[in-house]
Amino acid sequence: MDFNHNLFALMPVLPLLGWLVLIVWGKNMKEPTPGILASSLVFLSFVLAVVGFVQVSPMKEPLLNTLRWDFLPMWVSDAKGVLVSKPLQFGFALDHLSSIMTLIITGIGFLIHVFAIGYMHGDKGFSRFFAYLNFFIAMMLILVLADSYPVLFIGWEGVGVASYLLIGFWYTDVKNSDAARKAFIVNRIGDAFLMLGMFLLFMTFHTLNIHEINSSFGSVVIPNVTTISTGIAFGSPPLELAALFLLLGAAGKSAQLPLSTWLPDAMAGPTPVSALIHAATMVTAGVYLVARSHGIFANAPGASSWVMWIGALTAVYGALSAIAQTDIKKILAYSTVSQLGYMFIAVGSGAYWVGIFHVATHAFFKALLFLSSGSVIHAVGGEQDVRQMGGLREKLPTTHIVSLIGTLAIAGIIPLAGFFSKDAILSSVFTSPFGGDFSGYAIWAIGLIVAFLTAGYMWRWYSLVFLGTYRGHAHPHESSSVMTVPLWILAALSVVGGFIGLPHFLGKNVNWLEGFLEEAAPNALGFHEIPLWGELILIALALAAAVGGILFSRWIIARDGVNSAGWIATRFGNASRKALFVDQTYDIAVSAPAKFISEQLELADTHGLDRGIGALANGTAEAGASLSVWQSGFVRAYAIAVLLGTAILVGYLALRSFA
Amino acid sequence: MVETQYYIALAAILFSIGAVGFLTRRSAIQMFLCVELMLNAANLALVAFSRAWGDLLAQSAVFIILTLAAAEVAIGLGIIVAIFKKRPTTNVDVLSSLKG
Amino acid sequence: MNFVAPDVNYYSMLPFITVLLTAVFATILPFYVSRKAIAGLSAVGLLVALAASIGLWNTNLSSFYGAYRSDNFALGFGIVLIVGALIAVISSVDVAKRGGTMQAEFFAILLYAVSGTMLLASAHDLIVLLIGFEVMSLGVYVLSSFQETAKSEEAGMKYFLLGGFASAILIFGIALVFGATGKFGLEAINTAVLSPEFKNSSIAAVGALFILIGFGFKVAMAPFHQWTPDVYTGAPTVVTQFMSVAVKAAAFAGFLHIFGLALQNVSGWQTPLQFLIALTLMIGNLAALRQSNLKRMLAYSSVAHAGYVGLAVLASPSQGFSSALYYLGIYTLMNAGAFAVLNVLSKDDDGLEIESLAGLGSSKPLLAATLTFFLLSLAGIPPLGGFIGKYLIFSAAASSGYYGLVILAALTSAVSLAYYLRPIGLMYFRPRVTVLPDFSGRSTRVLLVVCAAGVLILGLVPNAVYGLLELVKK
Amino acid sequence: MVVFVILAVLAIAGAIGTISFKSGIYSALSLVGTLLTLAMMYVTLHAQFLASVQVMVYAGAIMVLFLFVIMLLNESQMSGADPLPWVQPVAIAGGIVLAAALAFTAFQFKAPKNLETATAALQGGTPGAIGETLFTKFLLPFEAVSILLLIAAIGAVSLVHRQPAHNEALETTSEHATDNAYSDETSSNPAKVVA
Repeated sequence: MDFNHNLFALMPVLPLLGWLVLIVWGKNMKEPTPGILASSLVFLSFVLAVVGFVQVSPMKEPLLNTLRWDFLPMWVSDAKGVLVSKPLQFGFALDHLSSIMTLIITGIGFLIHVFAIGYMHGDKGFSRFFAYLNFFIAMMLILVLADSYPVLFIGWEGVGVASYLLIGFWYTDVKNSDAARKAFIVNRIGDAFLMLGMFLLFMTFHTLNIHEINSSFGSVVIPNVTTISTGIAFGSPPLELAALFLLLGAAGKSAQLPLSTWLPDAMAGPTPVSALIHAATMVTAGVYLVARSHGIFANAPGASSWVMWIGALTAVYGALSAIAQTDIKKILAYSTVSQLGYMFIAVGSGAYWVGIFHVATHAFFKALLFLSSGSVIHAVGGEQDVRQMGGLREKLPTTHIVSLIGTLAIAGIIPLAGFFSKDAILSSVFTSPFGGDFSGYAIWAIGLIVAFLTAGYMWRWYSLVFLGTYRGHAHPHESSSVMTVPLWILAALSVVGGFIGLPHFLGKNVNWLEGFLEEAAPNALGFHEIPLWGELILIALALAAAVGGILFSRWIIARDGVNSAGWIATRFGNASRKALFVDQTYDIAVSAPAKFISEQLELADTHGLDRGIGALANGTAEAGASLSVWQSGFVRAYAIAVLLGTAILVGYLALRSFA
Repeated sequence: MVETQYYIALAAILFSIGAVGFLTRRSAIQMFLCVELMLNAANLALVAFSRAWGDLLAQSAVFIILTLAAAEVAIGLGIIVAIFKKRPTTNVDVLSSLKG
Repeated sequence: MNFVAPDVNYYSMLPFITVLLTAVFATILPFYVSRKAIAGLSAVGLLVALAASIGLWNTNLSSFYGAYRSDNFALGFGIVLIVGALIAVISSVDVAKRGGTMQAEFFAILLYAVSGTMLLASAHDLIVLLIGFEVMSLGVYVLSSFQETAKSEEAGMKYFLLGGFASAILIFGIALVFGATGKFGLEAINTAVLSPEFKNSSIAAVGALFILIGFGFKVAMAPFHQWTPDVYTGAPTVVTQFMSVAVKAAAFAGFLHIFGLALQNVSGWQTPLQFLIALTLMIGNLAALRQSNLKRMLAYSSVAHAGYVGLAVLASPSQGFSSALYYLGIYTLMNAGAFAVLNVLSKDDDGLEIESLAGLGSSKPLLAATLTFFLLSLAGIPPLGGFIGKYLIFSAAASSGYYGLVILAALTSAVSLAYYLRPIGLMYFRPRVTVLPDFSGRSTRVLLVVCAAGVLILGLVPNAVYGLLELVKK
Repeated sequence: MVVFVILAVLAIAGAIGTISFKSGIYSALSLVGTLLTLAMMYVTLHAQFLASVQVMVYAGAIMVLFLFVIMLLNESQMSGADPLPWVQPVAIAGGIVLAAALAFTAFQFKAPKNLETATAALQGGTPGAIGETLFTKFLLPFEAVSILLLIAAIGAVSLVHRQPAHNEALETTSEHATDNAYSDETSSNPAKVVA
């Protein structure tokens, strides 16, 4: 083994070390030592990620591998059908795809760590916070470096634990720990499906090594793949089913419908957490999972079109929800849900590099926006209601500039990062081989509408916070440089980040990212070709949607004033019948069930003895009551269950032998 | 000679009677008597099967089960008496504070 | 009359005999020495038996014409049982001040019960198995009613009456299986079932069903589980700890032996068992959600875990046996560990309100951290052992084709997180409300750390141990 | 067949008596009746040794113990209304289903051997024949059952020797006062506390 080539395996070890040190000795450290320690360890990981990136980039055989020990026992039938043991090894692998992810995680992670040194200043749990953050980085790195699904699953659950701990970080508020629990449990439901997907994959491929599975598609002909022409095509049933299970797992982690309700609540955590976990990294794990399993999804067109549709619906849902929010972080949270939907559209269309492209650009500008919000919240004394802000342009000049950059980037204004990735998504779904012609165009149209809405609500966010006059009562002041420097770096990335994936018409080899990921996450076969003028029209439309969104939003705000408490309910509703219709649909189709489920989950937490049962569905409350009637404490009531159980089972056997 | 089936059917009936009695009696002692009845039904079945197979093992097993029943009785009556010291009733319905 | 000399090989029974002799000493010696010494003696005896079990590994000895076997399966279960008993003995020492369970006979009866469980795990003969089952049961009946409190007595009485009822059903089942096959030996029964002369399949099926019910009762499968929460709550906590791990493990050993070796080719019990498992998974997890007492919540959680291990009984023996053994080994560490924490934190044997755990994370970091470990492992969060155990069992059941049940098990296990997380959230996310007593002495603290380390190691390097188990049954 | 029918009717009558008499004594006496009929049935099944054991151990010893306890506790009637009135009809219905299903299964039994030859192999179930089996092929159960008796004896003793959950003060006093574990602290403690 070449030590240099296995250096990358230290990446998760360093922050894990930091976690251990901070958990054990953190209490004795003086601020800001824990923050500096944690940040520097993450920075070292970032250096390792860069080294790994440099090693991987020129490689054609794009895999660095580290194997440690026989991890999971597994049985495989050999040629004679005899079960033989073939243990799965606990291994890390670095390829182009995971290299990109490690750069994002450690890079953004480092910036957010630094920001948090300032943001968490004076907090009682300062060292605890950095311990959790380090733990999160370690788990996230395990997730992306894993070379097999079970190892990935460890990281997958680990980030869930970290997210749970961090959402509930400010535990004095009961709401926070409820939100933490809800997030973990909803995630776990997705995880259960991921596990089932793993079983199915093992049964189909006799291995759980991701790279073996992906490469097996080159040699093994999977039966029953109908040719992809029109309408919905299906791969072999176990493959489709496994892909669907993986999709559900991914949907839980990435807050896609119907498992999306937890993410907005998760904003209860400290803002750096929202930026790091619930915008930049953890929530993109679902997208990563689909891209990582590209072999499976590329050969499961049915599941892939599901991915696209779920993504599209989530994108609309998130965008519509974001319009009406008044909490500075909730707007961004719903925006994240919406953008994650965008990424799902990309990976569902079979253009895996595009999904990762958007993961990267989104990480830049969304982390930037969240950290700016943090800076704003910090400045105005903890106020989070945008109606109590405004006019912060002069008072927080730095924050204002970077926020504007972030807003324009996410809105998709040329030449900022968001423009390129969004355009890549729209054009890839337009030409996608999956889902047939209709789906492709329909989702493209939805994407365009979402782009319009995104620009609209983000402009609203920006102008309510920074334009006009200050409506609150605090004395805003600019944050310290430990907080503003990360903002500048992220802003710079948001400006230039898009150039790693320039559109095709600019030249053959200008798209660096697609070429880079060609081996690790190749596109699915069968994208349509569109002519240059078609591509230009698509780009023009996307740009028009973004600009239109901003202008529309400006017009509404100019007309209605910044105090838009009843913005969507009354004025906007009166102004546009069409929007009113969407609003109602949103209420009926999305908000009500989402609210219902979240209420049930909250009921589970708050209702003392009856807790929990209500969590699952309305009817289970009665089931709970009948359970306690059943468990009445009387011996004879228990014995009758035994007798009846026996009688029914024996009766069943007797009847069966009759037949 | 009477066929084995009849013995087994008789054992089945005795077993079921014991099971019903276990549920309908409220006194711990009487419930316990019903368990003894069920054990005897099992013994009868074993003895009948022993004859059907011509195998003395089953009869030896009955001998073991008899001992087992005796041990169970020692413990069971011990528990009943111990509880009776504090609560002068063998009514099991009184013992229903643990529930839910 | 040609007298056949009995085939006796005491060497193969070394762990069993060690435990038995320790039990006898623990019966006699209290006349002369203090009970601390008895506790020490019991621990030493168990450790010797542990060493003997390890020493016999891979020797595959048998005795009494194969009625008693020390194959790796039995030895593995023996180790699990001894560890479970050892944890109970160590936990009992620190709470002696609380009273009730440190009566001298406690150790004697506990050790007899352990010998019963070991007999149950090693027996390859229905009657021997039955005796082991009864020795274990009688011991536990007495232990449950060991305290002179209303709750303990109620627990003992309920357990005894229902247990006697279930035993009678089990014995009737054994009679029917003998009637169908003419054999008591487990392998002999399977041979008889497979032979062309086998004609009593319906009798065998009903017999199998009755045995299923008897064991289903003992391992707490719904709808035969109802005694579990009551008895687990009422019995002294140390006894509950022992019952929830050792008794369950031993009952599963017998369960697996009978259905994996003797009755695997009898049809008719598989479908009912699937229903029982499905019911168990749902009831155990749903009911645990609504508990406010940690002891009772753990009782329902142990019902739910019976459902998970039940999947291993359905799976083919080649995978089912070893995965169940591995799971129960981890389960012993994590569940007994959780009970050990509960034990030292409660002021009496009525358990602990979950609410009162609030703020434990800062006031008693070690206890809170280990409890968190155990609960997360019980919930099946990787990389802790509980996850690997579940994974192995689920994959064993899935490869035998029980997809529906595996999906149900995975979903219910996701739901189970809700109740496992609640104590954790309270410990770390809420300020302290109640001041809890802390009975933990050094031995318990060491025990907790060892258990937590075991849970972690079995999760991180599963193959190191599991590799040894893979050959427990061909 | 006639003998069988008579014995069967007697056994069932005894069983029904056991479960329907309100009084514990009558109930136990009915069970004794059933046990004795079963003993006679064992004789017809060529299990002489078991028949005598059944009479001596079961009807003789175990049931006497039962009667002894019933009379000791001297409880005449269950007081109060049945809190679970629904159990009885459900139990009877369940019992009938169980009995029917089991009896149905019983008649599906196909004799594995010729009954005459099989019976001959039993050697009448004499003590000698049983003893030989017990000490050779059945030695392990025979030895193991002694553990059962041991635990039963110790368990029964400890049940009457239980101590109440008591507080720490009493406990520490007793730790100092006694050096063997079997000493009965519950009774001796108050005196020592006073002393």
